Amino acid sequence: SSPSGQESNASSSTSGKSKKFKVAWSIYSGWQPWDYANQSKILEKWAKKYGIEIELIKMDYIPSVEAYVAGQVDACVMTNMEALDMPAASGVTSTALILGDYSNGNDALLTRDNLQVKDLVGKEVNLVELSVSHYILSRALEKNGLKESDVTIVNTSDSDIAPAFISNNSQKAVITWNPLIMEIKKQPDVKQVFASSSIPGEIMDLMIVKTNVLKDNPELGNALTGAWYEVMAIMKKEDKATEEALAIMAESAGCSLQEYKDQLKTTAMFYSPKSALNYTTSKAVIQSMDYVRKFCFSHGLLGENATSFDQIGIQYPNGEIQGDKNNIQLYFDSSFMEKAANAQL
Amino acid sequence: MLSVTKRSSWTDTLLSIFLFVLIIILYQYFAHQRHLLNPHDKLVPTFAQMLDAFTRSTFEPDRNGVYRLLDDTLASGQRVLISMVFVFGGVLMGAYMGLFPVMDKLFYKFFLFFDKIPALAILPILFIFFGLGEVSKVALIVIGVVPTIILDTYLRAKAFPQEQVIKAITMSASKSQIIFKIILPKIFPMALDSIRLNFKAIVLFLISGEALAATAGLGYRIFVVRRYMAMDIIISYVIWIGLLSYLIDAGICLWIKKQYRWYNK
Amino acid sequence: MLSVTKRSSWTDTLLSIFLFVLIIILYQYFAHQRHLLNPHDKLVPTFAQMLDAFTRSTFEPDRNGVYRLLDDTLASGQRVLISMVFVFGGVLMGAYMGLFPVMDKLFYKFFLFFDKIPALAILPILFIFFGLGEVSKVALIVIGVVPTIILDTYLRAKAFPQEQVIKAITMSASKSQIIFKIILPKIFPMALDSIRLNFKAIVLFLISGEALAATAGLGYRIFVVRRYMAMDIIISYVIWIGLLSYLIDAGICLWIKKQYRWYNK
Amino acid sequence: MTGKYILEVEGASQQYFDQSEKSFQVLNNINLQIREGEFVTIVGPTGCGKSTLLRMILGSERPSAGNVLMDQKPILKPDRNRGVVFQKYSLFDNLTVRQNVRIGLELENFSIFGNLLNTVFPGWKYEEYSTLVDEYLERVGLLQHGDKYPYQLSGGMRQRVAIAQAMIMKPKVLLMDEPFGALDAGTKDQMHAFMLEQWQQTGQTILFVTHDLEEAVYLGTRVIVLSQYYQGANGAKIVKDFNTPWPHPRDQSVKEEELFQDMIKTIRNQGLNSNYLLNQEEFDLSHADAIQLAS
Amino acid sequence: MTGKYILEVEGASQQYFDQSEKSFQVLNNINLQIREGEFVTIVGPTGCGKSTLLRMILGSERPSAGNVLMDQKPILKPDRNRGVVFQKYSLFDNLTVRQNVRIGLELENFSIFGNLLNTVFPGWKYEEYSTLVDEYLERVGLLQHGDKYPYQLSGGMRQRVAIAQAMIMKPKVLLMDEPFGALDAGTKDQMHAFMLEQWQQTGQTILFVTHDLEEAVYLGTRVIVLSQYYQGANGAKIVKDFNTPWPHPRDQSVKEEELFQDMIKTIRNQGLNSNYLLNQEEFDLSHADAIQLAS
Ligand SMILES: Nc1ncnc2c1ncn2[C@@H]1O[C@H](COP(=O)(O)OP(=O)(O)OP(=O)(O)O)[C@@H](O)[C@H]1O
Ligand SMILES: Nc1ncnc2c1ncn2[C@@H]1O[C@H](COP(=O)(O)OP(=O)(O)OP(=O)(O)O)[C@@H](O)[C@H]1O
Ligand SMILES: [Mg+2]
Ligand SMILES: [Mg+2]
Repeated sequence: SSPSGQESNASSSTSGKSKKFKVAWSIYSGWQPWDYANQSKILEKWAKKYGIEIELIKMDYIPSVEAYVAGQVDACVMTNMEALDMPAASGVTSTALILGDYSNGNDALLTRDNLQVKDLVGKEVNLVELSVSHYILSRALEKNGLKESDVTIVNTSDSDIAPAFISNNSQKAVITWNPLIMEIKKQPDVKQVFASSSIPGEIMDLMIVKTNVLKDNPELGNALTGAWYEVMAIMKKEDKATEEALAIMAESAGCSLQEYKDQLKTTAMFYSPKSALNYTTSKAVIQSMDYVRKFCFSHGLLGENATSFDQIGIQYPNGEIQGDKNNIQLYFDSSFMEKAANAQL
Repeated sequence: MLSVTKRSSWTDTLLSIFLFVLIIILYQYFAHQRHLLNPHDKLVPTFAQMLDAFTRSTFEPDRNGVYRLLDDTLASGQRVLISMVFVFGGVLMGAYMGLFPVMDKLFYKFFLFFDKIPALAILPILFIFFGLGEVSKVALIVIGVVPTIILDTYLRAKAFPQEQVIKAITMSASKSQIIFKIILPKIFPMALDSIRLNFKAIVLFLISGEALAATAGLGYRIFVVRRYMAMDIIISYVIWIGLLSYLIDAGICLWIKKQYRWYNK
Repeated sequence: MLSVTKRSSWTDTLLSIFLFVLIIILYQYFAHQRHLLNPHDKLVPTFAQMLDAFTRSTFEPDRNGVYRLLDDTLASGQRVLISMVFVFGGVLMGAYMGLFPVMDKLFYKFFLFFDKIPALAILPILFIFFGLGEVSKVALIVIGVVPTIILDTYLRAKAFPQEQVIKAITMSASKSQIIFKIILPKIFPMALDSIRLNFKAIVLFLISGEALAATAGLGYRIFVVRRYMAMDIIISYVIWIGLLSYLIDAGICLWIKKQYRWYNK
Repeated sequence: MTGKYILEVEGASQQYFDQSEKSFQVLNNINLQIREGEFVTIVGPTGCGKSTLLRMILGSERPSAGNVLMDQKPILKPDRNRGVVFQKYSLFDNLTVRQNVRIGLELENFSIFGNLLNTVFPGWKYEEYSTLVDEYLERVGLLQHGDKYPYQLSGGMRQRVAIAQAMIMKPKVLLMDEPFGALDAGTKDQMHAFMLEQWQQTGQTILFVTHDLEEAVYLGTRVIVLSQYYQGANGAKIVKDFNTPWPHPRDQSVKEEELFQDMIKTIRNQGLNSNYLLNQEEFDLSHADAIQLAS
Repeated sequence: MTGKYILEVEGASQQYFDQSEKSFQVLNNINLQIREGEFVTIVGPTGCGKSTLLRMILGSERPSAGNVLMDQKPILKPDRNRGVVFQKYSLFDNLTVRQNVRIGLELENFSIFGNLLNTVFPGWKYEEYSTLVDEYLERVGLLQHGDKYPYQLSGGMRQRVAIAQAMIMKPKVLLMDEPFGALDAGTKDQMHAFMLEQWQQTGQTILFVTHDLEEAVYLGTRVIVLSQYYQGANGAKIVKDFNTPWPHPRDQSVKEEELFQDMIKTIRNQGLNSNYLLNQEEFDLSHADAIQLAS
């Protein structure tokens, strides 16, 4: 069923004894555990167990998704929104292997001068256009009875949005994500007026794998899931090992331990496979994806000449299909999390 | 260079376009192969798709009713034009530094160091001084390119034949006459040449600046549509940028050739 | 240029450092003011903070026991070194294009256009061809800088005095001898000069490439700490990059002056 | 006059374009045959096209009409058979005086292996040439200046380097464009002796452009006067072409002979006097090889 | 000899550095006094330092020891009082022949207002000069070439532009470094007449370096021979310095006088003969203003 079959094996080589897979990740509180898994050799252990090799590659976020779509890596971490509008919309059939967390305040709308969402009419808002931030803005305005055309969006690069906002008092509103929010909030005159915590679960952070690669190599899914939940277990214990692990995560994110802990507070981690499984199989995911795909369609993210938000099919664990049944490009697969929950890995 | 035979313009043209055609054919073949595998592939659009994207952005108003390509080109063009004022200021500065030892001592080392600072890495500092508006975009271009232009002109002014300067002095030229009547007229086509060769850097900084904070511009569009992998738009924009740069380059070349016939002889 | 008086090195040095000192003082004052208002300000670190950051990354091993600055500098340095191979290949290419009309016709227009393509805008395409490893980082530098070097050398080879080429031919020089024994030895210091002047672009592309996918490198580090606005680290790294570039620049200059005494006379 | 024709110029003209892209004729239907071993000196008013004629024979420029042949074969490009000393001494600025003189030998005897060896053992291969090079440096009086770069030399010294550089290659035909313009009388005499000696030893053919009539008559076995001034002028023509009678080696004392002084006067008063020429219909082309054509 | 001293060279020496950074002396303790209105010609072997001496008087170079004065004031920089024609004609390549000749007038009579006006009405302001410029172009025989750029001219033509360019400014002192090296005999004679005429009209002082001894004796009221060859040589010295007896304007026929020919021979055999000089202890500095010093 996967049209992108041959090409996606480009990076998996069988030249050595074991198959090798490449996984890209980028810095984000909910994805730091991947780096810890790598550094602590937990990932290597699980890969060995299933007779494969996994290389973890650290990248900038958008380039990492591009590399995934280009076929340079077999798996990549991304949000449900990018999973839909980048690989799925480009015909790279993908499977959400692990639902690691959802943003519960990690994305937020911050304003100066005590402005509320309603007061933003006619004002400039700094954000990365067509990103999750844009989605947050759209939802925030919607909930306050405003339209997108009521504000002026200034596309601002994520790498410089924080200093840009902080150093220019004339900019009144900004939407971005952590750790940038933390930094901006340190400014005395800035308030948070809307956050992803107001729309919990809509922005999910996923481990996305090429569907056909996963199908041909379930051991990749097994190894990744096994490693992930071993790290989750360490993070949940709240003992010395937890502290050490968090310190390593913080280090590779380039922040202090305390800062990282603060970020985790606004990240709704699913520490146990069970909780992740429950959430993945709930109706909430379908509802969230419906919001997201409509946003994507109305902003041209499904292709400038897409005709309907139903154009791309999304299949859920219970077999339910949203959108075009003949063009399923995104699968939510709970089977690996289920195996983890049942200790079958 | 060694050829003394009369040139046959027919084979010349053929040779000139050969590589372009080759690349286009290879690309199209490659794109076609990818599309056979994945008809939804967005990463390597075919020429038909690119043409379509180009036509859409040129002739059809988008969701907000603007003709994107025109809008973006005008926005970017304006930024480049404004920065040109500073570029030509840099030419003047370079000539002064080349002629006056005090200015040489005062500025040369400084610009040499300043020129080495990767401006893109210290954007936050630029924001503090120039805000987020148009000023900061022009400032980025200026900081990125003008030191190079200054140093280049400086070197040319330094290499200016001493004898001609001396001769001008014996004909009662004042220092500013030496700059404006002797040195500048002669190094001006060289300066045009070096602006021409630095146009690439100008475009680079323009695009980077527009990627940071903007509501329109060629660079802005490229970075925004990247969010949904619209490589058809990106590539058609990139070719458009290349084409514009190429035309500007050719225009300057032609201008130099017509206006400064003595140059390069 | 016009001065005939013996230079007094004392005032010269003073003039040379004047602007540096001025900027440092102004900056420090500005930083101090900001810190009075907000003691936690990260955007405009004082020199004490930068020095501290610099010392930390230089002399204290991090969690993994690596000395970061050293590690990053080595990683970046290696990339630049590898790209130098291609840069010198570009010099050769330019010389060939300048001498052989067929190569001129075949490549000139192509490189002229290619040079205008903003490489940073088509990174996804680069990924497809060069993967994510070291190759793509070097490729970005090469694509960004080599066409410029080729065009520059080409122009210089074209401007090479006809009479000297003719004279060499009358002394039985073959075409490759003209390139290797006549043209290259003479334009080599010019090529070094133009590499020197393009070093800035090399650094720019290096940093941009490292920001995308890397585990070490000067650009990588800047990119990682950027999200936390650790401007103390960023600025100290940027100054370090500037300093290294400056030293390399000065080194090449000195080399040219010692090794090519006839150059610029 | 014996020996076969080594150079033949057949009805050659040259046109250039002025600033308004209009063409104008510099050389008009030049016919010239030169035998092997001749020492031809060429004089003429400034701007008449002497350098242009030399460039055409060199092969760096093609006539807009007519042909230039060497050994019956058309000259299409410069080659090893015709050496040159340009009016503006064009030395290789990146080489020292010694290297400038040696470069021709290096180029001719080049082998990749030798070059490699030489990179490893600097100076090793070049040792072979050093005696010869030093001999030529000695002859042009620059032995102590061997390690200087061209920018460190005076005009006359540069010109002497260019002469040694061309002479050491002993080309079959040597083309020289005002080589001694920047030399003082004493040095000039030395250079004359040096050139004449090598010319007689090697049997080279030399074409020598000069403004110094004494030099022209003293050196040349044949003197050619080119001029753009004549009735109905349209580009320069050969207006005089004659042999000098003294056998080589000539003594300096011939310069004091009456015939010698007369020849100079004739050239000055007839060949270079535009008023005289403008009234001439036919030219005195007394040389046996001169080609008589209606002007 | 009347008139006050306009130029004085007092014990001037010049040192340069060779490739191994060792210093060597080019001019050794030169003493020279020149009166207003003199026409001084300077000859000497190549590389003896004639151009260097001229550069020192011009002010573009300072002596490493000693002083150079004009009107009793030290010469520190080039200025309007001393015009120059360089050995390598250095024209402004970006200007046409006409503009090259006119540039001095423009520079001298510059006003910002006039320049602005001229930008609006091209050629308006320059009209004033055009008669004068054309007159000079005519005199150097380049009137038809007024709109060419230097790269389109032959060597001799460029040199003539440089001469017109310097002469039109009528500087008090005119320094000329082998200006006629590239000219044919006929053109040379014309240029001589032109120069002498202007010199007599304006009362300029001229220093003229040449290799052509005939030219040196014919033009100069005073001839100076510089040479680096003498006993215990360490940089060039003045080895001859004498007046020529014929009053100006001179007829071409003086060139045939015996005294004239003798003078040339003396210079050649004594001044430029290194063997002769190397045996001399004292030099023949017969000129009234020559400064006698133990060598
Ligand atoms: N490339 C060119 N384009 C246009 N005109 C040219 C070019 N080269 C030479 N000329 C013209 O051709 C004529 C002859 O030039 P050429 O240099 O051959 O003269 P010449 O006899 O060598 O003079 P001289 O004795 O001054 O060196 C001159 O009028 C010159 O202006
Ligand atoms: N910048 C310099 N550096 C080193 N040596 C120099 C420099 N300029 C001139 N010389 C040397 O000084 C000496 C005199 O040079 P100068 O040009 O004054 O001679 P000249 O008498 O004008 O000779 P010519 O008649 O050949 O023009 C020469 O030996 C020359 O090599
Ligand atoms: Mg000539
Ligand atoms: Mg000289």
